[in-house]
Amino acid sequence: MFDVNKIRQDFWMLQGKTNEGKPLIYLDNGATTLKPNCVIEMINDYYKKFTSNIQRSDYQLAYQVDEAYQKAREVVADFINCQSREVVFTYGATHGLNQVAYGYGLKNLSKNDEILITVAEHASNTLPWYRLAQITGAKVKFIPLDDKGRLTLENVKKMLNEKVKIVSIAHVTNVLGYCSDIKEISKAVHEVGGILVVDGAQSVPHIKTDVKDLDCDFLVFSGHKMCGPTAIGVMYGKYHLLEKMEPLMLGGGMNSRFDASFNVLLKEAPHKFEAGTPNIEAVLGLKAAIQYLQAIGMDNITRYEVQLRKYAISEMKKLDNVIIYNSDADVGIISFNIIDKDKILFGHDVSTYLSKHGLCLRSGNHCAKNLWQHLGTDSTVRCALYFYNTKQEIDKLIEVLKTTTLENCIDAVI
Amino acid sequence: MFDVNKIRQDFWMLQGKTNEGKPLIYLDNGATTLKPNCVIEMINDYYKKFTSNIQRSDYQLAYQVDEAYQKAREVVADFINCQSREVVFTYGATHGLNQVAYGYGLKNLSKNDEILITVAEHASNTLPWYRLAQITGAKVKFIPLDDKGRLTLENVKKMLNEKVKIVSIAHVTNVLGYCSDIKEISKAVHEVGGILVVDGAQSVPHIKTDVKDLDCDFLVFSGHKMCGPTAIGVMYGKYHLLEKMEPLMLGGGMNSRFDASFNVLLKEAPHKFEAGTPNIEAVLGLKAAIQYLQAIGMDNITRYEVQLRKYAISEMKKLDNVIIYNSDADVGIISFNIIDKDKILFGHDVSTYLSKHGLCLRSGNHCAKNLWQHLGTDSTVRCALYFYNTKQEIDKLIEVLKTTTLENCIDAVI
Amino acid sequence: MDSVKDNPILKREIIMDHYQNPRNYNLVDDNNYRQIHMYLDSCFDDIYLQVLINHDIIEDVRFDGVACAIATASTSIMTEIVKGCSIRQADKIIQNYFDMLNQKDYDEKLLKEAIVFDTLGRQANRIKCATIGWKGLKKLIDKNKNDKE
Amino acid sequence: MDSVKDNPILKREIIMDHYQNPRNYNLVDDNNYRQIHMYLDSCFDDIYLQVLINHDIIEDVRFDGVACAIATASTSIMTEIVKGCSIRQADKIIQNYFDMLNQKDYDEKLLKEAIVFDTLGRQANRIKCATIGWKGLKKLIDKNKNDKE
Ligand SMILES: Cc1ncc(COP(=O)(O)O)c(C=O)c1O
Ligand SMILES: Cc1ncc(COP(=O)(O)O)c(C=O)c1O
Repeated sequence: MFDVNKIRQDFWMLQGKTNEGKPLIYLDNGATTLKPNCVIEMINDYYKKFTSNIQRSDYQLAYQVDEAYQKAREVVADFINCQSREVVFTYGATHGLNQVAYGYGLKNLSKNDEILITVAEHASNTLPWYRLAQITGAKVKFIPLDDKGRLTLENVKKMLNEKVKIVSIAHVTNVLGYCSDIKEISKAVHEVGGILVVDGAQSVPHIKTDVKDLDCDFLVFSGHKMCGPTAIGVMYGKYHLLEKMEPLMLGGGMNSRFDASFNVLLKEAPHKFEAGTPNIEAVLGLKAAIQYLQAIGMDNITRYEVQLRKYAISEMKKLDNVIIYNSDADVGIISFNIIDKDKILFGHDVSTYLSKHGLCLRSGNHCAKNLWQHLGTDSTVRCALYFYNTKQEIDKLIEVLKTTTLENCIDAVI
Repeated sequence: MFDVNKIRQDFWMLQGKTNEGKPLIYLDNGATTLKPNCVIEMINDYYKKFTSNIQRSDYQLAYQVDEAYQKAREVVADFINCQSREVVFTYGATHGLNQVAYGYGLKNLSKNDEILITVAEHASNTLPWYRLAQITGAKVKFIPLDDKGRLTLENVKKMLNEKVKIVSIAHVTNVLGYCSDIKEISKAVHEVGGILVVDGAQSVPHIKTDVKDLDCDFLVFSGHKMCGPTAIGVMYGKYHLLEKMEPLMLGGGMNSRFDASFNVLLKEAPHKFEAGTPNIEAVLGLKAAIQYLQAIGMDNITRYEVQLRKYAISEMKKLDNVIIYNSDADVGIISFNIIDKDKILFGHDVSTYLSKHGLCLRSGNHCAKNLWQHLGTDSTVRCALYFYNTKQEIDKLIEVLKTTTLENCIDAVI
Repeated sequence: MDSVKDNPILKREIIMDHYQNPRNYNLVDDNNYRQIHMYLDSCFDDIYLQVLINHDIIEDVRFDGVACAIATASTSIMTEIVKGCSIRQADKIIQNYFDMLNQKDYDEKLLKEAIVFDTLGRQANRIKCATIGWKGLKKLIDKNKNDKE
Repeated sequence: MDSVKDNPILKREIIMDHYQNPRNYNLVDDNNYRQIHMYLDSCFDDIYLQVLINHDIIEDVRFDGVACAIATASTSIMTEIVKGCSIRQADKIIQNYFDMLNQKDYDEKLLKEAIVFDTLGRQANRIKCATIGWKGLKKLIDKNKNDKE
């Protein structure tokens, strides 16, 4: 059974008084998440009990780490339902998207081809495509969102044509938290002969993800947003695509041999994409994080978050100084602003005030800088829930939001 | 005073029986190093006391981490004597070299230009240049080594001409441990208008590095080879070069703004090179590692290592089943093979036998696959010392090397 | 201004007033003004600053943009203080303001209403907001000096 | 072979003999042979394997390359065992060998001298060395089957 109080005991950060000497109410889970003790322990184990590099099993210690590293790939594969050789370890979602744009895009796109994204995409799912377009002469086009800011299958279909080579979209967007129908979109994209890249940074941590079922061609995500360490991510790719892709980085560990006559034999995928000493510690940490999430159950996590979000929305709606931009979104992200004297309070001022009460919420444009014309505001305050948040924390948020005035925001600073 | 026994108490890994149930004798420091407790503690602190993402100081926790992250840059700058804005955090030396090749090389090289490296370079300092040459039409040429495998100023000068745009060499090579005269080489390279890239992966951990004094244009190194965490490295670059360079990866955190009309304004260096959530944990860990090394003193570290190496060499020379390939090298790397019945024992067989006695040594080509023609052997066993190794450990190595026969190697396996 | 220093309610009122009715707001379309664009990635503050310098006297300072209460108010207050000052005097005022935020010794009299931020240095994550306009002015003045040399 | 199983000295001698005098060593230049290149990045083992299959009988197996004692000896032993076998039989032997290394049940009689590796499964990091030649043979046999279908 899902028992949030028991779960909270797994998190050191939730025990003390970690923000401004107040008990931490961490609602910035879209940026990064807290780590359960088992992940921290795994990292400690690597550094205290079996530090060593991988890829050479000359001595037992190294072999142990090598095995654990390979095992982690299997755990990831099981988690998203693919083969382990389709799991490429990256340094994060950003790295993964750059790898796809460079490795697949440069080879397969040319002048007049089209890349489709939306204005709700994160910078990391926008800028690599801008550059790819610039280099290849392809065009980036934006699939229009509906008036709530959602991506609909209809709008995707309207934009599809045989020039479309790549469609790259978030499964769940990081500002509005809408979940797109990847399965249907993927069908439509494949019908015109394109490939579908899914940015899973905000979805994989929150909803069960099955790449076979979704039938996407690539999926990227980041460990640190799902209870794992920083600088570890995954790029899933269908194997036949990975086989033909060029690595973004070259170096040790990813080649089988090379000589002074410029003959180079790369390893097979996934290894050819993992140049240099990888983030060993974090690969092991990610494994622990995934096993932790699986033990709780991804479905339980989603169900709990949806419930908690509903509660938060209904409470926030009772306040008349709050504008919510995505009341009906699918997962735990709530984007809002506070009004005082008929004016939207600047997010940074609001966050500072909330912080004084232990509440950690991020404000700003959340790296989705193309979205703002659409929403009619420059920035929002973002409450991003995770499965360790509670109703009591929401109650505290509501209580503090009630008193969020320009006066109080200023008093928080001077 | 340098007291190795006291130092060893700083390392968890050196306390228990960590390899095959034997006290660990870790001599694979060229691959990665053990981590002192202060580094592990710093990582724990980040995960247990102040987990949060950087770049947005909306609440106190995030601000704290942001400050620590910036502070780490200053600590690195102080360590290698540059400005903090010249310190780019990378995921490792490999990432750094790829970033230089992509960001500087693609822009500045064209057909008939020349890139100089040596056959002693690591794969990570070879393959990015092969690709750069392939794309731009420039040529990679090899500066000949002398008969001991050393890079001499004379040989560099012989190869220099006005077509040479990039010279990229290791300060200390990872197989033979020879230290090149970067300061003089840099002068010579600048005279013909080229730039000098220094691979410091094996030097920065072992000898005091002053980029102003060396006057190199770029220097890359990895944290995990100098008591720091995995997946953190540094790319130092002269600021005017960084300013003109293109980032290898694009995404969140490295842009100031962008819009749907494809206008993109990147942040200034070093930030424009740090796309996505960086390895926050490891940046803080690297800071702790550097401060730890500084407290011991880099000069003390070098002195101790040189001494210990001398001792090891003199003891190994007494054995007649050992061939040493680099007796007179400068720092703690000893590359050797064992002879039994007039035949070189295969390195992997030797390593397995040594491992049974707690000794961790790597064998193989150490990612410098171009070097082997030069040495006349396919691979070596590598003993790579660090400041926490002791004479007693060397004595144990010698004792076990004496009994390293084909028979014993086989018995170790069956 | 001593009364302000010990009077948090008065401080807050001054800041609110400058935030809600920023002085010297809106830019002018005049090539004699030097202009600079200042922005903070970490807070989304984004302002444009203009200054008109004649014979080493700051004849006008103007600003515009989107910014938080602290950034807007501190910039607005700055424009009022330095308008009419000589460049040397402005330099001194700016230095004093930074000293105050860095919790060093400073000369209160020079800072006039800017004294409302005397304790802001304790809220380290907002120092950037409170200095964005001031740093912009400093850059414009320095550019002016360099151009004349 | 029971005597071998319990006799580490004999085991070692067999392995040494095959390492120092590998059987069926050196490749032939004959297009009727199928060839495969097998290498381990993690151990630097690097061998070429050739097989001549006629009417489902393995008429010849040869190998060449640079490899550690375990890889060389295990491959050499393999060539002796499977030469003359039918493909079906070879498949069975290979499966038994893998079972032995994976510490599962297996039929000793089929493995002949390869029984010297019966405890190698406990030294997990060397399993790759002890199987490199065997995996190569398996691939060549599978290819042969596929080509015929
Ligand atoms: C000389 C040299 N250069 C580069 C590297 C690559 O370092 P990393 O794997 O940390 O990227 C190494 C590490 O083995 C090295 O020894
Ligand atoms: C939707 C989305 N995509 C991509 C990213 C980039 O992830 P990372 O910074 O871990 O590379 C984020 C993180 O903010 C995100 O929310």
